Amino acid sequence: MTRLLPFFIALPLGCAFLVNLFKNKKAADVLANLCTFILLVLSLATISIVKAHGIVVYKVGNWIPPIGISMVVDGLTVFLLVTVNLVSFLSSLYSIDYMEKYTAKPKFYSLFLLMLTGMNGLIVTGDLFNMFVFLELAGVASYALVAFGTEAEELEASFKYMILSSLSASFVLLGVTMIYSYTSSLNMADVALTLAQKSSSPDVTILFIAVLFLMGFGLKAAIVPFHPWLPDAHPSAPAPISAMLSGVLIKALGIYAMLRVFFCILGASPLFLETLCILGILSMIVGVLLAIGQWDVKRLFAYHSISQVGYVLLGIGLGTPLGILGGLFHLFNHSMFKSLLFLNSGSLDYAAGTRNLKEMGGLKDAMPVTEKTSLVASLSISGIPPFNGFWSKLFIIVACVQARHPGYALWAIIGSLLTLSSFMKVMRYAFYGMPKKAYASLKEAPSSMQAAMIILAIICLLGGVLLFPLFRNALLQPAVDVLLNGKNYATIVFSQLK
Amino acid sequence: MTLIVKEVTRLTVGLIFLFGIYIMLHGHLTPGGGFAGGVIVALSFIHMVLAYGGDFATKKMNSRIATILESLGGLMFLSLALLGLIFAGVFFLNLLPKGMPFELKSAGIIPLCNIAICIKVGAGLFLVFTLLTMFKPGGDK
Amino acid sequence: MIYFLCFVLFCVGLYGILVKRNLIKIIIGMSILDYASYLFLVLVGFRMEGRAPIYDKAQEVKNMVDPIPQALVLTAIVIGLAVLALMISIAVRLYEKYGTYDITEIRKLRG
Amino acid sequence: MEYITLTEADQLIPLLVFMIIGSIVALEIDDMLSSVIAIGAVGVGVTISFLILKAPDLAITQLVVEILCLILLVRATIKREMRFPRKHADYLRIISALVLIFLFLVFSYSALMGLPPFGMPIMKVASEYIARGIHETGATNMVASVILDYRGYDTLIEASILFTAVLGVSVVLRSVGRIRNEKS
Repeated sequence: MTRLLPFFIALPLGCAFLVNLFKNKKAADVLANLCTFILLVLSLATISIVKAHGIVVYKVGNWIPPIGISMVVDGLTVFLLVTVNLVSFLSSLYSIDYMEKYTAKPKFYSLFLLMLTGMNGLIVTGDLFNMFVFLELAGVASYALVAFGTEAEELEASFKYMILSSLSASFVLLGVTMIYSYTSSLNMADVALTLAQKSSSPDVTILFIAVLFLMGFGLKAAIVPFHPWLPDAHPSAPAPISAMLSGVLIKALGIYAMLRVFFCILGASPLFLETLCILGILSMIVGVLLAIGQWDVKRLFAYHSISQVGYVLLGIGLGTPLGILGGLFHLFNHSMFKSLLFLNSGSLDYAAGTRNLKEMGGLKDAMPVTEKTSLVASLSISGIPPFNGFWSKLFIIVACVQARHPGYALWAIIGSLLTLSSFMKVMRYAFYGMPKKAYASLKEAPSSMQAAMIILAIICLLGGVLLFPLFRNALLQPAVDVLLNGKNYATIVFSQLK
Repeated sequence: MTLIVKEVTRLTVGLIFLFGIYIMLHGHLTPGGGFAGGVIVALSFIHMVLAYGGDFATKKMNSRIATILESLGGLMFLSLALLGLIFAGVFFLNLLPKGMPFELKSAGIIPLCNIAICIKVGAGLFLVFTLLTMFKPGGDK
Repeated sequence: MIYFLCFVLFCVGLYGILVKRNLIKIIIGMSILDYASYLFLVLVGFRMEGRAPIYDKAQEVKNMVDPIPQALVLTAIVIGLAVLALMISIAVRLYEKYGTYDITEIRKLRG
Repeated sequence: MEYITLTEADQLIPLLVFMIIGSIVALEIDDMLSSVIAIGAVGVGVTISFLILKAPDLAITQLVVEILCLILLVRATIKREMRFPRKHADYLRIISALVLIFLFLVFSYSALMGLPPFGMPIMKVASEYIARGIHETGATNMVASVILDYRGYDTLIEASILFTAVLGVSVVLRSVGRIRNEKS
């Protein structure tokens, strides 16, 4: 069964090369959606593998890890794989109809599959330089996709996004070089072993490497000091791409990479956990405050992405089992309802052609499905009880109180109240106001867009109450265990090899 | 370009192209390899375009052929990697016979990978160059 | 000492990106940044009286330079080329849309 | 006649100083074309330093990629021959950037002390490659055997990065991006 692991990279890569050659759009649609569907099924299958073996190490080219590159799949990896492939399948389903308004659809699918290859590869890899290369692949594909509709402000947003992202990639490259020079090996488990033996006291070099990685991955995850690119880049991308960007890209490239490097290799020192909490609080509050004055729907959602990422960071930064559980669960929930919000804004844009809240109004009767799904998404992002957003925020707040940080819990509650207020604004202006005459003859979004949105809404609804017990022990608990005993990640990997 | 430049390029383009092929083929014996060879091959086409102007090049190697070549190079490289997976269940296994160290046909899939990379890099970079030069501002008004 | 000079070159590139307003100067700053990181990678792998990592039929080569950073730099160079090509095409397209290379003007015209 | 043998470090330091000056010149010069040429000089400096550091593979690739970068950069600037007017340089941004960079440099100076000195790398994995490389991969060029056999997975992804970039360029430069549906 482990022979199927390379297909997470080989399948989308091969389809990307093929789709580029197609002329007619129908064939490109079929191939791209087939490929993302197979990947989704594959990622669900790996849950059972990891449940059986605990951790799977796949040696690329049959070289023993310190020599060649190895793929390591453990609880955290499978959790991310399922999230990424689920959101990407729904986005490609959504883009069958949405991308009719753009030219060069086969090229869009090819870039989409290459971005997916980059993310899958980064999640699965067990090698530092390989992580940098996949980071760059997902990055280059997303720069081109942000500038897909060649409008003036999209090009400017894509240029700024590209500058900051390749700057962060250079920081990561410097970090990888210093680690190689310090421990003369690139395999994550090997580096963790040598770092543990080499110096118990964290000397300046390891601190410098940690700062380099924090800056590099922080910039990819749009944490507060490095967030200016996100409110420009996400709104200007086509809707399925901004759903992928906000939903999974900043998480897989930013947060997952940071967790893997810091928890499993450099050792999560209390100082690092403290900075994570402070950064989480900062981005939570700054994101929400900036979002209040926005009238462009997608820009408002982008600012909320920054604040919700702050929740995830706060949860994981606490370090307690409940905190990490809450943080990871919120990561999954945020991918679900944020991509749903962006898909809703996409269908609004598709039907009404505008993104400005002032011009919309009273679309309730014209677009019933979009209205219901965006109601579900808005309620779950602002943490209303029956929906999934509430549970993960509850875990984080309870974990804050348990970890004797009542101040953090207070900030979290204020943040979610502000989120609630700004989403009430969105719902009121977009759907419930008096209908404007310009949009009287509006028709509902086409079928494939509705299907994607309905599936996501159902997951948001079920994620809260029903799905959680099953969901917890299948996916969340192994991921939390990986982070908890991050220190002996190396020993587990090498024991797996013998 | 002036006549002198045209005459000189007629002579040198073939040599540059041959040099690129040499660098690529001997990738596993001497320095250089798939990437350097591919870029040199792309440069020889660019050299020709610079001397004879854009329209001449589209007859020789228009962008349609370049995209097909590029995708084919990519698929060839990917299938070489998958070869190992199909036969021996390991992703990037070097399973072809290794041969004698110093001969040309010696290092299993390494020369074949070099050829695949050279096709992909050469066609891709030439495509980038033609797209940038053919780009007429104000085209989409 | 040489590592530090490499970092100074890295910071010159960083300065170019953070401060300069002209798109082309930012792209040039980005390529200086890349040059510095390639140099740092190869400097890390150099061995004092090492030889180029290529076996030679003529004489038996004992102490070789570290080949791994060279493999990493080969990959990083082509990544740098790919990012540079994409940046230049976006800069050309931006010039065609806004008529200037000055990023502050572009931000103002953006409205 | 005994030749003074310059160790690699002595050869590299003047070259690095030349590159730093070249890049400062490239950033500060007003005329864009001459700054592109200054970058070309820095790139050739990088090629020479690769040769000094016994990396012929990289020297060829870097030189050739350098030529291509210059052609692309000149393509972006040649049509815009205008001298970039130096407006009021906002000093706040420059000062804050310089302070940030100074802190970064001081921190990095002390951090670089911890690394093994220049010229003495701990080649734990590399010695395995050198020892077993020729038998296992059959290639005599160790760098080729590392990039295509031991770490061939990187090169596969890296080749698709170039494919993405070419695709990105063709996507960005196409004439009509979004089909304007006629508003009712």
